[in-house]
Amino acid sequence: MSEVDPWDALRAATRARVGLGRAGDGLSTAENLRLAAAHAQARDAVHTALDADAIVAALGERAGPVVHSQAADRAEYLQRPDLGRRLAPGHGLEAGEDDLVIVISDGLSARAVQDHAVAVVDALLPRLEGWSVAPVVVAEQARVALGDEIAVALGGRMVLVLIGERPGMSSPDSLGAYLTFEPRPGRVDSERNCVSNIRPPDGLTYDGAAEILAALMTESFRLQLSGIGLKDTGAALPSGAG
Amino acid sequence: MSEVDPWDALRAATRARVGLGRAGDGLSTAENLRLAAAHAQARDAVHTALDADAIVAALGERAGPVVHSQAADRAEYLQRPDLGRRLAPGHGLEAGEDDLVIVISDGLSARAVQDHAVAVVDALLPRLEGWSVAPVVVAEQARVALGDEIAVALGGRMVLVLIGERPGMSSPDSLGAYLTFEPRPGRVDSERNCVSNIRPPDGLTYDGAAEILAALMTESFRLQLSGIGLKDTGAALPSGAG
Amino acid sequence: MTWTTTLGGHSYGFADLRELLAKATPARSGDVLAGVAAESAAERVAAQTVLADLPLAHFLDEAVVPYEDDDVTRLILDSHDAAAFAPVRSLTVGGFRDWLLSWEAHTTVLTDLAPGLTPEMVAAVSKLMRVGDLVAVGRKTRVVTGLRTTIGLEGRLATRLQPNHPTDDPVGITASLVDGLLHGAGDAVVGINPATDRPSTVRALLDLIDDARQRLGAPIQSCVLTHVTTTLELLEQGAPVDLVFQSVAGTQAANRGFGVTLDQLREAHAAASELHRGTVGNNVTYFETGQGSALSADAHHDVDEQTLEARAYAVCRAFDPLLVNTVVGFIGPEYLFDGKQILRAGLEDHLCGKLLGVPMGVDVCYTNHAEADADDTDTLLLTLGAAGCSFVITVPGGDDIMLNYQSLSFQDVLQVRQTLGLRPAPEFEAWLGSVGLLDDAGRVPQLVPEPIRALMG
Amino acid sequence: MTWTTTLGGHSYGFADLRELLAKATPARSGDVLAGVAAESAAERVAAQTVLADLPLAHFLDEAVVPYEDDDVTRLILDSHDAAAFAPVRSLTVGGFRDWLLSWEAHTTVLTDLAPGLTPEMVAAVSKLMRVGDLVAVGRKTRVVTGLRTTIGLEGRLATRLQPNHPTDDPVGITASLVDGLLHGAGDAVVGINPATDRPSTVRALLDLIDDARQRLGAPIQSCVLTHVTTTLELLEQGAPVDLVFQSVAGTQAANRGFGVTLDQLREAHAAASELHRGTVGNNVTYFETGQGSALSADAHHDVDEQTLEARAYAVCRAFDPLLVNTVVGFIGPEYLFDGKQILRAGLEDHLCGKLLGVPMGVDVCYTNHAEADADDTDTLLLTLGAAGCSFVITVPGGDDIMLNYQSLSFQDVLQVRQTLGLRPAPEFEAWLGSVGLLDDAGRVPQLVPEPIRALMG
Ligand code: B12
Ligand code: B12
Repeated sequence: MSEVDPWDALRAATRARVGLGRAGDGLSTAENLRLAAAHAQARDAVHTALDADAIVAALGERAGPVVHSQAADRAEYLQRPDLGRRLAPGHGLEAGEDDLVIVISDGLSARAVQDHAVAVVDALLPRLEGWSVAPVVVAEQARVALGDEIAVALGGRMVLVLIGERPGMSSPDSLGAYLTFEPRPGRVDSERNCVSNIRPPDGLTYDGAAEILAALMTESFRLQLSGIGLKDTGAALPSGAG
Repeated sequence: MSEVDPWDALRAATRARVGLGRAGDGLSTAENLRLAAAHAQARDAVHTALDADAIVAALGERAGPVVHSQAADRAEYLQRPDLGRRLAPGHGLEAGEDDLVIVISDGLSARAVQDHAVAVVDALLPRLEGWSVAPVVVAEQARVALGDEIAVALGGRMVLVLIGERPGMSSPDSLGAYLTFEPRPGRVDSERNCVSNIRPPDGLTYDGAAEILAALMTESFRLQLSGIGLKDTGAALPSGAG
Repeated sequence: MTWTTTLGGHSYGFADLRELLAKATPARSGDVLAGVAAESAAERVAAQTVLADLPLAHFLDEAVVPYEDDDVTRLILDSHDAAAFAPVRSLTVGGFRDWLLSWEAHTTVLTDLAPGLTPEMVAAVSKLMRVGDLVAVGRKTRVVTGLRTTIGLEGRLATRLQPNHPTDDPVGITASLVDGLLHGAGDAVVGINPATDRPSTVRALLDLIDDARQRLGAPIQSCVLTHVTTTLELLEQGAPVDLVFQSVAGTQAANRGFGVTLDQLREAHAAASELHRGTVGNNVTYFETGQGSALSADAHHDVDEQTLEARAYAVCRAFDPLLVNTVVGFIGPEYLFDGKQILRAGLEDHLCGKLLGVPMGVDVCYTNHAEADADDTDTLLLTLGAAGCSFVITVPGGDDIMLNYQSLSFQDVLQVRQTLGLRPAPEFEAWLGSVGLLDDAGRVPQLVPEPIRALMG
Repeated sequence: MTWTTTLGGHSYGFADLRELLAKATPARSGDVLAGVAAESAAERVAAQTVLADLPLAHFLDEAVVPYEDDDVTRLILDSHDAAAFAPVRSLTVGGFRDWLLSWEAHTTVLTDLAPGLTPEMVAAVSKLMRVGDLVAVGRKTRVVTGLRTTIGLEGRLATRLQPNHPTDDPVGITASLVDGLLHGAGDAVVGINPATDRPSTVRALLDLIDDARQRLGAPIQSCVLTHVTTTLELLEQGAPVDLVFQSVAGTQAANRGFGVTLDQLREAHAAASELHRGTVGNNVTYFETGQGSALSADAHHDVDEQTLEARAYAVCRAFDPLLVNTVVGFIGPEYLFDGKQILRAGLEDHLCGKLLGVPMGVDVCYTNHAEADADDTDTLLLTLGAAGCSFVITVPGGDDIMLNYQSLSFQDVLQVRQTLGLRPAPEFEAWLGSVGLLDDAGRVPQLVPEPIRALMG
């Protein structure tokens, strides 16, 4: 270790911006330019539209309908989270009797959804043997809570929302998974569980996420609740095991 | 004097906000609220539209056509001063051979124009005996330099633009008068003269303004120029003689 | 109670205190979203004018959220200290602003006053203040707390070091921790947001920082910002918990959305206090708040977001916190649209917290969906520094790779400390000096002292 | 010369220095109006990245306005001091920023460097700086000048007292003058904008202030901000002219629009210098500038407004000014749209002027057609105070009843002086103390000393 530049060692250990160049007390010009470029890109990520057809195609026979929230476009979505939580009329969803409804939502990063959502579904479904799962819904201009209304329309006992987290400068493609038992409009966030930062190789892996989700979901059905009463009881992971 | 509160004496001497209440080092709440209210009103003054018909009616037989700059509305006017300097097509102005063209322009305060412009014309014309004066043009969404193009279209040898100055918090109705000898597009501001702050009772009176303007205009024709080469040679006025 | 006034020929009416406060608030996207904002600048000034004439004592008679329905209202009114309130009880809100700015309202006077003030009073007076006032009064209002370092002293600006990682990787977190220490950060707290909600992981992170602290002999406190229910569980297991963390908001319903009750907070506060892990004090809680969180949970009772935010501080102060910070630009543009709204909200939050006796810091930050950039954080940091803010949050390069937003970099704080002549918390400053990380001019040189290097081993 | 770079997969090209500088500038309405602004944030970063790699020495080879066509370009290049430039000649623009922020670039180093810098160099480096950098470097760059007071010392913030009146009424002007003095304002200059262009009136105003100065025994300088041609006329008549004033801009064509040539300025400077009216120095000129004025006169040669503004400082520094200020929010939203653009422009202008060796002040202000309010001026004042700005402009209540815009009130400056620990110019401070207008804590009490009361008689 002592031969290595200690700053290089820091840089190798994380994608966080450690060991940056300084100018006096501040950041060097080079670092500031890198930050400015990353900011421009992250802002673009917010405004990129979801390619719902591509998701549907990748889902294949598991695909259900594409629905929209009441937020007409990106500008309205950003300013009116209330509309992003309500289902636009004419959605054509029909009630069934499934254990689980999965909703893939653009959220604040369509790119995250495009890159990771179907892979999470792929990793998760084999772990849910014996579960009846409704066809996967794709939702545009959606917030987490839109899943509640979708699940009610579909008659599902649990909803899992895979959604694009707001994009960061180094993480414009981070996926979140939100789980709600007995979903219905009016559920509060403390009644949900969250598995976040799904974004291999830097974030959680698909298998890692699926493992935690499957365990939480099974336990949720046993306890008949989700949220703060439901804890992820897995062991602490060693370093490198995303 | 020594019996009077010295702060009251200050307040009586000017409409400037002297002798304000303090709170510690800053302004008192009451003063800040008065300033905030004045700010809201001054902003409204910027956006108030000119009632061109009323001006035309007040001008009576002296009235000429109403013209527009190329700025379509107030928002464009504020952001595109270049368009405020250009005449919209279809203005219908016809060339004559007058000594003087007078343009009444909304500028940044329609209220100033509405309150004071015709009165200045009334005070000025009797002082210009023997001058041939074109019918008075009313211009909307106009900057000072629009007068040059209007004068060329009318074939005038001098243009006087009466225009609403940007509104202040205590002076939302201040009129400016800009004089240009041999106007034509491309004239720069140093080739014009200005008489500003026409706004009785607090600013210059109509007669005061007309007196200065008539003297400048006469001298302008003698020297065959306007601008920095032309000075207002009147005597300094005593206090109170606006 | 209804108030009316005329301004510029128009007449304006306000049905109750809730409406009056909302209409008097400087323009803010969240209040527009909630449908409670003034409809014009003139209506806003009219509301401010009415508010300025309202007696402060009125706030003890009219609650913005009903007493029966809301435990935060009950906490506020039941714990109000009438004796402390006495010096200002005869003032109007406008008169209170004048008094706060006056030379007689100096630091100790303001400290004594705090228990006599309610959140709605301080929210109201802040609505009548300009940015310069928020800074001037903020500056002379001090709240001093301590655990292993002392927070809130004059001339000091502390930092939370936030070494987050998307998989809670111990090596990755250590790298960010080391980077921060090498830049003189961490004197307020080393505070990790855990990506997962797994108690075993939270425990491992607590052990990690506690171990580093002991190896370095550094006066720092740690916190893993998991849900309070998880922290309670870990406290029972004997984990090294320096600070109990929780996000809180200004109404009972919003706190329910966060899954937290006042009783739980009481329990956690008591449990952590008993550990007596501090050296210079025993303030053992840490809270985060932020304008918009109640509205986001549809738990805002038509009260404006800044008043609700001040009410959250009433929750905090009940538990003798070491640290409280507003996450001012964190949530998004639907609550604070751009740099201007974020700046004003940050300064309001800082002042309101301090006036209520809360040790106030600010997460000077913005998200990528907001209309803001690094110039805006620089400006807010400079004005907060001038306002005597207790602490700010710092992450490597200002880029949080797990929470996905931009806060301050360690270097931003080094720069503002030099610009404004501010220093780290005294105990931490001494430690920095002892390992060579502070030169005679109070600057942090670029070197890696052996004990810190060893942490990476 | 053409530069290209790629960013995020896109390729960006810049045809010449003029285009590169314009595209690298932070967003600004005036540059959009001129059609020279970057079309996206990404293009802006690309331009900044190219600019960062450009050698500083290149600025001596490529002019943004042709040498043959423009006497400002000739002034800049002909007066460039190669020896002073030597310490930084091998740096790129990005390296220059790093060096400016470095600990070695302290005040005296920067003072010595000034004659070696061109406006385009300082404009370029400022485009790579964030607000925090503009403040940090501004703070250590000092330009000290003097006439009857000393301007620009560390820890001081002076004020121009601007007692304007819509009819130049002597009693009205005296009232505002007295009000300012009673609030400790006027140490930079008592400067009246005359409503009329009548030389006799200007003369009367000069006499009025000079008379007040002598009766009070106060160390102040006066200025009536009429056109330089009028001042020249009055100088010939033997009027008591302390300071020659003129508005100037960054191109010959724009100065022509203002009706002024470098020769006229030389003549006026020489004439006023010979009067030797000063006590602590003989700096006898005062200039105002402001981003957008060249564009407004259609004299901008497709150069961005901030670079042109820096070029105006090259005009100023040729005449050893006592004072220079940018009127940063004065002209209107077509050049600086809102509070954010005004703030950044104010800090850029301050820094660029100082780096060039110009004694820089700022008219912290906004018009009623801009998207700005008193919170924005407070914020700019606080950041400028932190940046060590030499002076700001003050008018009664911040409301100029003749120029129709909002600047700072006297009280705003009292407040910021207390907040940031800043004091008036030393000679003026001593005078304030001698008449009882400064208490032991450096605060201005509310009283009317007899000599000042007599002025109103
Ligand atoms: C924004 C945010 C918040 C905001 C939410 C308000 C808002 N209107 O957005 C605030 C600041 C209030 C907040 C609070 C908390 N948060 Co939070 N938050 C986030 C963040 C940064 C972004 C979320 C996002 O982009 N959502 C996508 C958008 C498109 O969907 P949305 O519908 O607009 O957002 C909703 C959800 O994000 C939800 N939400 C936010 N946080 C949490 C946490 C949990 C456990 C749940 C179930 C829901 C939830 O609130 C939003 C409004 O309903 C994530 C980090 C990340 N990388 O995602 C952490 C994150 C989700 N939050 C987290 C935590 C722990 C909390 C708290 C429990 C902290 C505490 N100890 O109190 C609280 C309480 C949450 C609750 N139960 O309500 C953790 C969850 C860890 C986990 N795996 O369970 C995350 C991953 C960050 C972290 N590692 O600390 N949070
Ligand atoms: C804004 C302004 C400026 C801006 C103009 C740039 C711009 N794009 O607006 C700047 C800061 C550059 C400026 C400079 C000067 N100004 Co000036 N300015 C004003 C102000 C505050 C508002 C004008 C307004 O509202 N116009 C109305 C709008 C709707 O029309 P506009 O077409 O957009 O504006 C044009 C005119 O205002 C013109 N303009 C601006 N100032 C002057 C001065 C003169 C003498 C002339 C002929 C034209 C002129 O420039 C604008 C663009 O073409 C007035 C004060 C007032 N109360 O009006 C003083 C005012 C008109 N200016 C004045 C002076 C003296 C000057 C200077 C000569 C100062 C100097 N010593 O150098 C210079 C040079 C002017 C020139 N020859 O170009 C005086 C005129 C006094 C007089 N009776 O002659 C005034 C009245 C203020 C004062 N009392 O000091 N000014």
